[in-house]
Amino acid sequence: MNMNGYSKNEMMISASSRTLAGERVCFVGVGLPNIVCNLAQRTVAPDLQLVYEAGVFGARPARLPLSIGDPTLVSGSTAVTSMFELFAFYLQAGLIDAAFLGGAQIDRFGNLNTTVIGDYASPKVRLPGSGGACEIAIHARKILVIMRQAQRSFVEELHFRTSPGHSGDPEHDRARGWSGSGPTSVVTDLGTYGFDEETGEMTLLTLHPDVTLDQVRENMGWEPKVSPDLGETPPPTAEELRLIREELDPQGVASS
Amino acid sequence: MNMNGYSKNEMMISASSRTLAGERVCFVGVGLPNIVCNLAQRTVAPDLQLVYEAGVFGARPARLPLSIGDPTLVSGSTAVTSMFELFAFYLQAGLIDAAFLGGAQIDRFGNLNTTVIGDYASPKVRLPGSGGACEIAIHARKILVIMRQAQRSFVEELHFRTSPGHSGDPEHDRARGWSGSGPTSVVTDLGTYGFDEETGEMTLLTLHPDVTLDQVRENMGWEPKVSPDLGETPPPTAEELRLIREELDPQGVASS
Amino acid sequence: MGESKVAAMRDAVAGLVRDGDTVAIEGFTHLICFAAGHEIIRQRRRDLTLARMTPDVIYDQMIGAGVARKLIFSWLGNPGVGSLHAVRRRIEQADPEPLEIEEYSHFGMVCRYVAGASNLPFFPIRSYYESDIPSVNPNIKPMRSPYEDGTEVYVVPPLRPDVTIVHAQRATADGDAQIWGLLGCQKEAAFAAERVIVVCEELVEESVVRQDPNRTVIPGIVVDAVVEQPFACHPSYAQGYYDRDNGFYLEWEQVSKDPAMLEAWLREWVYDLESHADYLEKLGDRFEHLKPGERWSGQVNYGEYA
Amino acid sequence: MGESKVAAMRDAVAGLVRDGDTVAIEGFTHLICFAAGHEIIRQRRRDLTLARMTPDVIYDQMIGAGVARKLIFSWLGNPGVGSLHAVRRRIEQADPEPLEIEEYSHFGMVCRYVAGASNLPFFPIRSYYESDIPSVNPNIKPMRSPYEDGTEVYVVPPLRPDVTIVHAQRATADGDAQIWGLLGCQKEAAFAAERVIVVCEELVEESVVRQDPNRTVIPGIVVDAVVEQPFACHPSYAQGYYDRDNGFYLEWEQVSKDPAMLEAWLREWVYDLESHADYLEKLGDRFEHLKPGERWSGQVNYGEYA
Repeated sequence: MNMNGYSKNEMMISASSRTLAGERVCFVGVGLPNIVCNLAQRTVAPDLQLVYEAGVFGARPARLPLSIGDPTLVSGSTAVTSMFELFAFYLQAGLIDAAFLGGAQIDRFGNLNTTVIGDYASPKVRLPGSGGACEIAIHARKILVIMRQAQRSFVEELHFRTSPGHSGDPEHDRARGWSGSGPTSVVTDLGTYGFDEETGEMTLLTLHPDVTLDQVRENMGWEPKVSPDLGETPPPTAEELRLIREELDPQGVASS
Repeated sequence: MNMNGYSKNEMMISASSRTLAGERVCFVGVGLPNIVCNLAQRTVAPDLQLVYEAGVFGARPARLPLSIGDPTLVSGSTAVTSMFELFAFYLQAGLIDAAFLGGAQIDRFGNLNTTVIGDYASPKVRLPGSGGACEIAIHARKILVIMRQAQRSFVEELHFRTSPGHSGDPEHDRARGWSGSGPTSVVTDLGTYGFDEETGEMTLLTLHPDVTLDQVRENMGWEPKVSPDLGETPPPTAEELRLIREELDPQGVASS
Repeated sequence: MGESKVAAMRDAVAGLVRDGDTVAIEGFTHLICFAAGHEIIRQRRRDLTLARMTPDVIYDQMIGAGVARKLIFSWLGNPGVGSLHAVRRRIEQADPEPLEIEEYSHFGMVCRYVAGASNLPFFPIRSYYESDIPSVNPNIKPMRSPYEDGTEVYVVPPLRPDVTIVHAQRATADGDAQIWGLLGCQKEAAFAAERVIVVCEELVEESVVRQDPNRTVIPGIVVDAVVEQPFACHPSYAQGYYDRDNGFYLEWEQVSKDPAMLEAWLREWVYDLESHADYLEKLGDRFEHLKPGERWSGQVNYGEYA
Repeated sequence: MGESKVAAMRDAVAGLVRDGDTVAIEGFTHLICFAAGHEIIRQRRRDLTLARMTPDVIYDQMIGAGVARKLIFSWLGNPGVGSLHAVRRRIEQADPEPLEIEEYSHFGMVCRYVAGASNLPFFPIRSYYESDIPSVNPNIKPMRSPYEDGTEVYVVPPLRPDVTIVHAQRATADGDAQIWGLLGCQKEAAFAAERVIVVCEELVEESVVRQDPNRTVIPGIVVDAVVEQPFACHPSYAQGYYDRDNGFYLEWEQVSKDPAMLEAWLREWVYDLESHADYLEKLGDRFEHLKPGERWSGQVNYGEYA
């Protein structure tokens, strides 16, 4: 909780939820993304359908699920499908408009590492691995990233590329023929980023209230590209905070 | 109905049902095979599970189905599955012990034609085509054939090979690595045939009562191989006839 | 979710089925939407490529009526009865005109839909070995496994209909469809299509579908129009709603054999009628003996997790 | 059909799970059969290759107990909580011994099971492009479509476990199993396996399954043993029967971090107990607050067709 009366997570949740404005079908992860999607459904994206990789379509969670396969996601959902069908007929077929990804490391082109810190054969830290991230990054039309920012996580050079982002060569990216267009937004605890049309490079669009450009630089492994019209991220509205605190995360599991 | 008090079809049904002795999982076709399988289930193969390519496993038809997708096959069955799963997980995976096939033409090695009479591009008669026959012939462990015998159907040279039988070269057949071992029995209105271990050639094993070897020759496009110990097909038992007439085909749809 | 997609059959077909389209009216014996086929005939669509595992009587009627230039299939017949004579006349005698055909085995057709639904460029199957089928269909290609075993398989290309029409026992206004009984390849054909029309026996509230999400076969996001049309499958059937009209299939043999009789049938039962409602009225009490007894599924508890 | 396959967990594991086997205990968050994993630990199986999309806490326990030499997976963690520390110790520090790993993405693992279940030598997917995953797993190979488009895909090899253990809400004595709620890849993993153990909350009469054949996920013909073991999934869950014990997953973080605590936990909750019945008795009233409210599916009519 900062002096403005909302937490870093609440700022991230609010800012991320707005990136879903008008979206139709969203692949939901657990933790923050789950709150973000449920918030967007109640605010900027009333038609948003929540899809969980566990095989649930049109979920209506009655409580905040701890896991991506919580039973509350199933009861009252529109459809439950095998994971083969979810990945083949929904994701690979290009039916997913937006999906959230995060990771231990991200580079300036939105490539993500969720596999290892250090050497693959003898890692310093063994991370979870891909899960569905690799195919999500390729097929979901928009990839939305939520990550806290730090030198060790926003890096010049990934230790392992689990999920592809932009290549740095827009020509190449267009020629890929993937249904996904790669990362379109990154929301951190310091600001929000888009990706440059020309270079595919992460570009700082807004700073959260009371955050300075120096703080951003201190928490990044490269010199950030900054939008010429850098703005301030609109803070969470009272209504957003009410929804988060009273309906979506009453125990403050993820919002503290 | 012949002088012995049973029809040609009843003789074929009875003889075929005995080829299912001890079998466990059988792919059922409509018409005669359907009666044959249901008869075997009540006589020589009490554990026989009826599988229909329409996607039904463990069917318990309450009436004689006209079509392979009759609703009576579904109500009370053990499992209904998509056709993809039926063909992939059951048939291609090698779970089917026995299956019935027939056709407009069969050759001495049990290759079957259900596609065209005449030239493919401008056929004299356009037949139904493969349906599931091609993959059934390759994957079902035993292929059982029921066909009426005639010069035009038991031919030296198929007009089109829809479903593979034996190649004529047992070496080659063993090297195929298919889960199916090809045709193992042919039951006609004149007799029953097996296939020679060495040559894979159709071999006359028994003549039905009152049928002569000449009749068989007159109704075949090649000089039939005859088993040294050629016998007579045991006629349908009174119980088999009762089951066929009273329970399995009361309207005599297929048994006349 | 969003605006309702509920439409009358006439409007759904007029809006979504176009001359030259590849159209799949799927359903394996079960849930074959004859009403949609009749509407396509009535609206005199032309040059369609019709895809179906088992063309069945509905495609004999449509092809006899001249809506198609090509047929993609795996088994061509009147199940349990005999031939589709209108189709045979066009293949055997180009009467009244030729019909292009592209044929597979059942598994090949199913996998074409699976590939289409999955956005896969090809799908491997263990079939067609030592069969003449690949020799008459160059789309069926051999391929070797890249692994040690080097097993040879055949591959089939994806099938992506412009329009797939499936029938379901029930659906919501958004197109979430639930089916029980034979599933055929309805789901795969729907996901594979550019446009989807779901026809249902009953239009139900979202709450009915959400009560039993495991029974949902097709989700509304792939559906463009939802048509509520009871008995739309006659003479095919809808499990639990009405039986297959086997008598009709048996009678069709005669009608189909004679071009004049077929033409007369089409006039009497399709062209001269406004809609499927008229067709049902004309059928009269035929459905009375097609009504099955009751045999309920029982229910399961999903649990309330709040 | 045939002789009953009903067995006690101890006998099913003793008879069907052998040292050196590749074992898959599947279930995506839902229906993870912890009781089977505990019995494998209790019987001190060794040198197993464990396969699972999401190893979860059950494999952290099994690997911590030393039953495995290799792990095949796609996501390695304690869902929503953190790490599987016993697994990490073996991968990061070979403590107490190395653990061989073979990793895929979720879709890759699912398709390995589909290929295994379908007797396919390989399965194509559109994934792994520009990812480092194939560089550390040579089983993932690039392949080109043989059609005009020439699209590049990656292929994965079939996965055929020696034993797959799946949990279902209900099953018959022959092993016909019905599942609702998340399906994961239970069906594919079962069809892919050489031997299958179905554990269920309730052993039911064949008539219950035959009432609703569309709900059957696994047919008895692929099943070798059926174990009736209520609450066998704790701390995982069974839709409609009991909730996930999230508290346990949260507490595991601490246990798993400390080898001594892990060893003590295994002694207290596995080695020193005879069976899952003892485990449940020891858990005491923990299930009371895990019981969900009722939320029924409603039922459909299959129809009587005689």
